[in-house]
Amino acid sequence: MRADIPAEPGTPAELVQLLTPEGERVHHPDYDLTLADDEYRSLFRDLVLVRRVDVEATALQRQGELGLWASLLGQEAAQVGSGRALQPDDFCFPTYREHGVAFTRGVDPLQLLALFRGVSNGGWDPHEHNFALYTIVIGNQCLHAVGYAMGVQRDQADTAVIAYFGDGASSQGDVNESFIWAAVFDAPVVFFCQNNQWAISEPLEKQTRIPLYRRAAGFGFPGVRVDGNDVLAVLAVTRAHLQRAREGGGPSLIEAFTYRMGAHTTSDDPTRYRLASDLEAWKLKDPVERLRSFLWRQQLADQAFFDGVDAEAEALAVRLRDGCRSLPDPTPEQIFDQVYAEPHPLVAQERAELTAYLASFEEGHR
Amino acid sequence: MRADIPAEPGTPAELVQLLTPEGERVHHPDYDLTLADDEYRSLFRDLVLVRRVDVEATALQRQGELGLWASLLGQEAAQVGSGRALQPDDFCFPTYREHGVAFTRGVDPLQLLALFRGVSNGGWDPHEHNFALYTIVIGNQCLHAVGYAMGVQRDQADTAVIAYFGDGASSQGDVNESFIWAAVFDAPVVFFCQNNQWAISEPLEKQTRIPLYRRAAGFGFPGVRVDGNDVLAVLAVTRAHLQRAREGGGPSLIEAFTYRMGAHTTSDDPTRYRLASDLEAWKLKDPVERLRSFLWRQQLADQAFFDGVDAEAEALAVRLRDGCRSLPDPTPEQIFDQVYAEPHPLVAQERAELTAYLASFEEGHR
Amino acid sequence: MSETVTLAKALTLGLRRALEDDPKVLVMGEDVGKLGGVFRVTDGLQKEFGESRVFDTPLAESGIVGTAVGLAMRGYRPVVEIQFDGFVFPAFDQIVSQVAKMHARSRGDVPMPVVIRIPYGGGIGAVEHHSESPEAYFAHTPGLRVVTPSTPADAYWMIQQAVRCADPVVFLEPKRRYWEKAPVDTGGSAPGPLFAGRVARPGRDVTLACYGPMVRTCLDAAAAAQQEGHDLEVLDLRSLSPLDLDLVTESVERTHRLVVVHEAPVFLGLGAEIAARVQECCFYALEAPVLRVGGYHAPYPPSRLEEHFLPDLDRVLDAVDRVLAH
Amino acid sequence: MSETVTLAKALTLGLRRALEDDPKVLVMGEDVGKLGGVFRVTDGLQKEFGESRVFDTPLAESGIVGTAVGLAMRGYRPVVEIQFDGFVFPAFDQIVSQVAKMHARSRGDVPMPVVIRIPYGGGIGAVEHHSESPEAYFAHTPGLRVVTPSTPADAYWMIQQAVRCADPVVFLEPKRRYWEKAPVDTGGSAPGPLFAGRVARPGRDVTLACYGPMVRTCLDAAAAAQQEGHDLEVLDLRSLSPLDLDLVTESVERTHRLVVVHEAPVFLGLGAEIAARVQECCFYALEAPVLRVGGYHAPYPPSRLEEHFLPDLDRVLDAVDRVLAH
Ligand SMILES: Cc1ncc(C[n+]2csc(CCOP(=O)(O)OP(=O)(O)O)c2C)c(N)n1
Ligand SMILES: Cc1ncc(C[n+]2csc(CCOP(=O)(O)OP(=O)(O)O)c2C)c(N)n1
Ligand SMILES: [Mg+2]
Ligand SMILES: [Mg+2]
Repeated sequence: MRADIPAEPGTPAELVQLLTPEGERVHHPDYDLTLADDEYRSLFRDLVLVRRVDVEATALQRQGELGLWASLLGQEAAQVGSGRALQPDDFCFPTYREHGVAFTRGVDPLQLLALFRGVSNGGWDPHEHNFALYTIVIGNQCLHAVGYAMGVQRDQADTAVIAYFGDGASSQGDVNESFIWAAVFDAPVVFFCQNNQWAISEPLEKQTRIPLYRRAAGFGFPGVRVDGNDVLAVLAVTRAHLQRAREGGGPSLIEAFTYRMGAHTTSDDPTRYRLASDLEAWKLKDPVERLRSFLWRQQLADQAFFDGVDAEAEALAVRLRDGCRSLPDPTPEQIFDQVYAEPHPLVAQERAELTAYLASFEEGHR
Repeated sequence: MRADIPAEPGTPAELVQLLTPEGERVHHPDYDLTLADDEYRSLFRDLVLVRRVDVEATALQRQGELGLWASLLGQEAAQVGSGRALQPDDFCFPTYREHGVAFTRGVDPLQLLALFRGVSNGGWDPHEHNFALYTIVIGNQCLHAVGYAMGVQRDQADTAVIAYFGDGASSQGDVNESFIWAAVFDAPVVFFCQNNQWAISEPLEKQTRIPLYRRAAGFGFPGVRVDGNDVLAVLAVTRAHLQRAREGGGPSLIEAFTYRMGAHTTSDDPTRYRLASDLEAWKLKDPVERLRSFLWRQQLADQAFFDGVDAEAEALAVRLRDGCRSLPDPTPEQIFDQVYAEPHPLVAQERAELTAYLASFEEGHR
Repeated sequence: MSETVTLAKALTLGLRRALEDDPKVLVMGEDVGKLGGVFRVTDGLQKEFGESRVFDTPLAESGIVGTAVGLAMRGYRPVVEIQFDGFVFPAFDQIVSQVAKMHARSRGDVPMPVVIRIPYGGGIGAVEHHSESPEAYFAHTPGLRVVTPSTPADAYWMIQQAVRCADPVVFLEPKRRYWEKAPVDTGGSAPGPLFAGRVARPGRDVTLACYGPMVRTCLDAAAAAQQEGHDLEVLDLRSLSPLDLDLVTESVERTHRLVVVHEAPVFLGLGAEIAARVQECCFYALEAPVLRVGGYHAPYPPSRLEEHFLPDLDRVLDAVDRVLAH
Repeated sequence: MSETVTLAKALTLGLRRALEDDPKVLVMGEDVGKLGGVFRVTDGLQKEFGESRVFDTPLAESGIVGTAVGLAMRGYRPVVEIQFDGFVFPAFDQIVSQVAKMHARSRGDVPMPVVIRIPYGGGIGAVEHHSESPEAYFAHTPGLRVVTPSTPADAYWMIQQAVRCADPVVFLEPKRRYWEKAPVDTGGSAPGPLFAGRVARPGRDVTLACYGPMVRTCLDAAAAAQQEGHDLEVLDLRSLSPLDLDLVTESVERTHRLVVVHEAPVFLGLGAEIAARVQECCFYALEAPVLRVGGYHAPYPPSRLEEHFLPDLDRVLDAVDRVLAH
């Protein structure tokens, strides 16, 4: 392991934090945030609901209802904080793990389940939510984000774009090219790296020898590292950088320093490559508990509120469970339906052949 | 154009220089060089010969003897300085313009002409000269260089690797990935960027908004900008960084700030996109004249020496001219000869068919 | 409104009209601005339409195609230029994983009206990586459309149709024919659909199916064969995906003999698919096996050998002799 | 020394022996170290051979293949793992522009003994980009060799032969068959050459040519056809480039009927080349057109549809019925 990657998130000067792991509000010279009481509560609600979605989806996968699930456990604050920083018109390019961001964009979690159940390769209309489809090929979406932002520039719209990616993704050519393009065209894009410190089994030092936020300086735009388990700090920092982008200040990179509490996906077995003690240490920094402590300390919420949120989460879970099981399977013809927007003879022919072939079974020809 | 790319090479602190454009020797706190008198002369000889190769090749292209030529005019110091910094065992990965480096590695310029004449896609044995084949697909070779350097590490050899690329190439995914790999594996590689300020018709600001040498810091290794028209500075800086690599210090990036005095290639017409006045300004920084002045000033060489070098250059030109014209065309069967190292039935069949087909003409069957 | 122009100039005119017709159309790539592209196909367009619609990009093909995807998502219609065939591969991932799949995976919500222009093929004495024929890679990829003009008139109309197409189109430009001139009627609208082939020369004895740079070669071969009393039909496929199979089978039903010609390596080149389909559809009509004339199973050779690598009149006629011998 | 192991385990054993036999052999890729790869094919190898010979790389496929090129130039024999089929495309440029051409352009001075392992194909209920069949892209590329085992025994030997091959080999692993078990005789040396197919089941009525994941499917189809009185011959091609054409033509000369089966889209899939060659070589022997059963011209669908996308026993038999109807 390289000596110069700090195992700890960094010096206080390096890491923006507004809420300590104990739930104490601290101040930062560059970023601050003033929220109404109900905004604090509503952030908490989102964190809890998003976690509940994740837990339920994991359970559904175990029960065989989903083919796979990529858990966001531990990354709720990074996702809710950044998602809530977006304006409705802002456009968002996720990876495959941004269930929390999706939630803040109004995407029904059931649509996420549809994807992981294998009934769809997409799931929602990107334009309805200003939230692109999940991208599985690591890094591809960062270039899409910059292109979209170049379109925004041409439209002279008051809109920012956010591109999500992981610590592992930072090694891909596409991600680095997207930095170059954004810098050269001064595109209104925020690159939001959730550094959860793992790319499947590979720890951060397989991707970089210095903190990732410093990558930005080499391309000529600002980079900042925020405590990714601190929803307030993430919200404040993301808001500031989105606003900067909207005002023509160009791109920036936010590294949300966090930790993947679960497995990479339900197919993964992290005991093969990491220490249980690591996980224990990070449990003390839990993003949900942190905000809960704050709400208690500041008397911004009472037991009734917490119970209400839990009940809401439970109701959501029930809806997802039932909804997932009754998601209709796509019909075989859907293989062909949208391959092209305009007619295509080969697709039409193959579609007709499959229909006839399937009919031959129904007619009992076989 | 972005305000923050300096049109000038940079502050003195930013640009390493050991010889002013007027040929005056200056000192730099971090890099110095002491050469024997004949070493200075030999550098000058290389500069002149390399330029002569280039001029002759351009002429041969005009006469239809070459399909294309990519001139290095203006970049002689960057190439000779860095090439002469290499130890025999060091391995070099060029682009398609490193004729000066090739010269320092003992590659016969005639072999370069063979490539541009279209009698070969390669031209020399990379292992004989520790000089890889030219790479045309922008950026590919930087990854090869890192891989080679990873092999050097495994061999525990006292060897460094140098990867050449251009300012335009700095935008390619491969080049940025090579930075990541080199940093992560601490590979003994020096990235040598000849920033000649143009990628065909595109000026530097289409690729970056800050000086390129600063890219390295974002990946966690040192970057330095050297006056690319100052052969002494280039030699000193490259030597230092190669030595650092050999000693286990890991990668570094050298940006040689220079200027493409000619067209991109003989197919290009730079009058369409750049000002003649720019060129005039750079003529005052000519790398060959600079060293000539120094030799005169310091009385390191006399007229007889200069005449001798000119005569040698002329002889070389004559040899190239004659040699180029009499380069044998490859035989059609060579299309198939080395496609695979081991036998391949389809290639064998196609080869036999072509032979038979060609024979059918000779036998007068057609 | 008929002008006699080169194929390259016809493309310029077609692109200009596409830019005029739709403000969402953008032209982007390496050196497409001031320089007008290394082949001058975009010459003058930046001057006329401004730097926001016609612009130079950083030197990174994945970036070019990847940002085009984003621009398309924002409602633009990017026409990207890949400088040479051999340089499309850094963009291959974005093309096959994103451009080709986006419409299907979004169930139609996100169309991808992106045109990827690629000068392709050999014959201009170029250095390595400048003479590739990558069409089969794209044609094998569901979700893409692949077309290639062979005449100035087709170039002029097909580029406009490609820009208007709601699907992604890989637009292959036969670079060795850039300088060939012919009259182009720039009035009215496109004479026919984009995804259909045409009979370039009617004939009775053997069908030659070809496209792009090989159309001229096959027409020359047909003229030569005429002297020897053979009447060859030449089909210019124009669209490689979808393939205008009806055109081919209709012709083969008449001639009973087919030779497919392209520059790309024969092994898994377009000729393979055409042969496979024709032997299936015209099993009883064929009087000889479908033969293929194409590049060899070898990297494109140094230019001094390209005349041996590229199918020429003689190699086409040799195959014609062979199908006629059956 | 016969062990009954899964195909995945057979690969592990084969790789281990390759690492033992030659100190220049390296294994590299994403998660191949501690984790042993997402399919555990490299399980235990890092522990046994150390981090310098078996190592995790940054998450960048072009980087993986590009550095493998450099390592090969330095005299190593890198075996790189691409995690899934859909993630080979970022490396496509290095593969077609560098790996495939290096030996030819250097006129033999720079061999490229690189093995690119790719788990490929569908059938495991995976999400997008995890079920691709990219073999035609590689087989169309001169300079590459492409092979794919279908049994544990072949997996064990073929991976070792691929590592020893002086040329670059794209080594496609049928991921849905990773967990199928069979005895492997690990003693002695490889029972046959790497670049040859084999008769997986002899038969007289129709030839089924297939490879990788489809071999099991075709054997099942043959067993079912047997019940109906049809005796099918199943050819496991094993090598897709070069193609063992003699094996196919010899079989077709006997059966007079051929069906080619693969998961990749039919259009320009391997079946196209096989059909094209067989109709040429066996023009008079064929009693029916060569038919192809394969994927559709559509992106790989969501997993709940894959059973309809993938050729199965019924679709194979349907094609058999059709060739027999001629
Ligand atoms: C191009 C590509 N290569 C490999 C993979 C397989 N893969 C899926 S996720 C992953 C690790 C990603 O790590 P990171 O970017 O840190 O994101 P995280 O999963 O931690 O959220 C890998 C290697 C992929 N999806 N795409
Ligand atoms: C991948 C790729 N894309 C495009 C090209 C075409 N091309 C050749 S040289 C060049 C410009 C290179 O500029 P730079 O890296 O600055 O090197 P220079 O030519 O100035 O030495 C371009 C775009 C190429 N060779 N490879
Ligand atoms: Mg991660
Ligand atoms: Mg340059």
